[in-house]
Amino acid sequence: MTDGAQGWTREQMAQRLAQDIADGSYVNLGIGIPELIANHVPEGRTFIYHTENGLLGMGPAPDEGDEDPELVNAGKKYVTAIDGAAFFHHADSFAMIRGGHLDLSVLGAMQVSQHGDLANWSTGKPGAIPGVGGAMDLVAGVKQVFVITQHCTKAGEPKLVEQCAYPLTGKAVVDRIYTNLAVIEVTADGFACIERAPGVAFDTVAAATGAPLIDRCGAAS
Amino acid sequence: MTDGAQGWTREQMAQRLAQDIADGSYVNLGIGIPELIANHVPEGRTFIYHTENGLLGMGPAPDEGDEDPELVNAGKKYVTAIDGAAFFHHADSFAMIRGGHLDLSVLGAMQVSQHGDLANWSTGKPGAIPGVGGAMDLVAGVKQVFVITQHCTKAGEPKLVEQCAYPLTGKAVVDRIYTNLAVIEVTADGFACIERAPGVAFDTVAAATGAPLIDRCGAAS
Amino acid sequence: MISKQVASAAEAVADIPDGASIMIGGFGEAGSPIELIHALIDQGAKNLTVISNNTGSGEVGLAALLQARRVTKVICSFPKTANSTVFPELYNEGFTALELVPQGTLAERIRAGGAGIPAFYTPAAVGTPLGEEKETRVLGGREYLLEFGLTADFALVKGQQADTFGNTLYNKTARNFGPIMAMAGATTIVQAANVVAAGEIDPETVVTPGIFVDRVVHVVDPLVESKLIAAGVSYP
Amino acid sequence: MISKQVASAAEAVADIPDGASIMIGGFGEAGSPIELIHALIDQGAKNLTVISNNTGSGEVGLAALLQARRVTKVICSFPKTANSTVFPELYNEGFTALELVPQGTLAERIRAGGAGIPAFYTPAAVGTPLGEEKETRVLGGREYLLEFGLTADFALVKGQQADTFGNTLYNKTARNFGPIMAMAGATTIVQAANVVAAGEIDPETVVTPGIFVDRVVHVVDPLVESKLIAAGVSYP
Repeated sequence: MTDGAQGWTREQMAQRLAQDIADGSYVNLGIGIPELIANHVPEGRTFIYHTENGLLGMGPAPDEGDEDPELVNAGKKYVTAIDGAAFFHHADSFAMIRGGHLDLSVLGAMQVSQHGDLANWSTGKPGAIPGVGGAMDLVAGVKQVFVITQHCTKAGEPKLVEQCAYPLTGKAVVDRIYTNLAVIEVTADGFACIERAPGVAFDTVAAATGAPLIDRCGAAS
Repeated sequence: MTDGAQGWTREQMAQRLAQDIADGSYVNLGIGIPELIANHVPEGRTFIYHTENGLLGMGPAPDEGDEDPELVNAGKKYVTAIDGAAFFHHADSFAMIRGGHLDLSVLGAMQVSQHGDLANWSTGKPGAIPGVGGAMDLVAGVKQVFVITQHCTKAGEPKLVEQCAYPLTGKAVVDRIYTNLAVIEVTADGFACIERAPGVAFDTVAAATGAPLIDRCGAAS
Repeated sequence: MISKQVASAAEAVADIPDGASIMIGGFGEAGSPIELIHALIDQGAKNLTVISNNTGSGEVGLAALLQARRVTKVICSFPKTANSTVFPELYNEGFTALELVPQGTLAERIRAGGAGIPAFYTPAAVGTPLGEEKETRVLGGREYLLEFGLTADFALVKGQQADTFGNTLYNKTARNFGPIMAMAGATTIVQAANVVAAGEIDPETVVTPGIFVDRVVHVVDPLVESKLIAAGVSYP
Repeated sequence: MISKQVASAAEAVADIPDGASIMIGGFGEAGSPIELIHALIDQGAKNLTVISNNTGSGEVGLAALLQARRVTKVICSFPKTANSTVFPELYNEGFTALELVPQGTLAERIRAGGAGIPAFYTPAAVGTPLGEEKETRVLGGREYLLEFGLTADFALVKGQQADTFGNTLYNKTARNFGPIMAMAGATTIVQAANVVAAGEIDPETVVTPGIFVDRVVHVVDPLVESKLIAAGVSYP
């Protein structure tokens, strides 16, 4: 079991993920750690951010006093619109998502299975109010789906598992996982570690992973 | 058999039909006689014309010299846009049609059956190039469908028939037929004549109709 | 002369009957037609089915309509907004039922309803609890769910500007569900901060063509939900 | 810095291969991207499937592409335009096949293709020859046809103004199929009379968001089909 302090920080995880996004990509960032990616766009690249509530070309948070309650992101936080932005309605927005026009969706996760199944919307506990938002549409429609998450829960349980125990967001939808410990690819053979955070041993990653882990760190470098 | 000169002229047919359109109606006018209706809007009423190639609020033909090849109607004729018009794309345009948002579609006909079946797009002759345009969508989607047509073909054959011989545009879609001889309603019992052109006897209309005709002219007046 | 303008929000919602289905625009507070919702609370219709992305915040607007016990069913994608305590209580009590729909499926169902498409296939929610008990079909080697078009008796929409024909413009991300709900409501009511004569809006820029709008209400200075909540307001 | 602008129509269409499916915007001459079509003729790709509402007029633009014997299949709603002699000959000869689709079904199939909807139900063409051999289903007591989403390898679209991100505006009824074909083309190429920097177009008025556009070509003074025909021009 690992503690949260080991390996990459949240900002470093976001920075690491951002390196794998091509220049000019259209990207939808989920709520939470995914939002940090906007702070780490590599030099010389431009990403265009889509927010499913009807804006392509989302910019950073506004200066204090410039907030517009009618200019928000999917998390209902105040945002801005960059030069070259466009507003559109919800059906058009999800046409972009479902139609495969977005290059990348970055989401948080409660669990990811070795087959790429994602659970990130419900604990399935009776009495809890479920809320799904646009996650099921994103994972079903966007060309690539990256997950960014702590490798383990606060209680130290692995989030990368053989089978998700929580209700699924989508089956076989995750392409890559960026954690505090490693970058892990979902392959036909299961989880493959393609890069480790500095000072983190493969065995540490494997021990924190609730499913078999293939070592491909050499191949990736 | 009747000749074309008997009963109402084309302009009078259009004028008669226009009386049955409520103020504020959204109307799609087909190519040919239907286009004449725009010249006969009753005093005090306003109709808003939809053309399926992406304009709501179609106005009359432009003055000579003001034609814009990018402002045309479904017949590809030059038109204008009235104050309060809107342009939109083809999927939105047919959302209006299919979604039942238009009040009335007025179409020409080759044949109409006593069940309200319409044939107006193809003679079904081998070798002829078929072209359907938006007619099938209009008859399937618009709240009311009126046909305006000569009662008989140039050869004197009835256009109102028991069963259409030509390929159908839609089944059981026509509500009323306005001809040079009469106004005819399609009822559950078949064709019912609800009004005759001045000087035209019921027997004349019945003789020119290729299916049983009920006389309801008294009831309508 | 066609004019769809009515004198007040109260007049606009006067004929909404008990048991009506109502689409209510907005994504959180952005685009929520608060004045129309408050008029509906005043009007008293109950046993309503509300189709809206969320369930409101605080005790104003949509949350206040729920709190007044007027809504027996909600169709939405995300009922768990911040400051949303009203819906969870009504849901756990069993007063208000929930049909949870993925956001893109909800949007497409509304658009389909407005466009006369009775049903369509979508990949979203396949293999998940929200896809259970739904008809599936494999097309081109991929599995899809059959989803049905959604219409409503009324749609309440917040625009920025509308003309007397009902042509409507929106403000930024307040556009969200407005244009498609306008299509899918049998009677669509738009509140707009600015109402102008037909001809004042460039026909190239119209977002919702007037054919989709039945009534326009001028609401000059619309309330801001988050400000009301910050001020501790509850409605009525 | 993102820029989708390419130097010429020739460059924009250079990689269209033999056998490609191509959506071509326009309703008659309104919105027909003549310069892109002429560049495609010059380029030489053959055995093409063209999805377009009509089949062109005279011997320029779309009709010229057909006349050059590059198109072996046309999917359209109305191949019988005035002055259209090219298609009938190729059709009767058996060189160019025709899939005739009702105009609203064509539009919806294209929009569905672009929106990731593999299939949907529509009432249009039920009980007609164009509905024969199609799967039907009764929903809510009414019969519908199952229709499939339509995509294409390329879409050629005529805009009025585009920015370097690909955001596009159209001119009047030249908009027609442009926005939905832009969605449904794997590679979408827009020719625009006016190309501006990102930020020059008001984000509220964008008709086609740039995400749907891959290449933008500046065609300053686009040809007018009817004028070419009146002048007796044939291309090349």
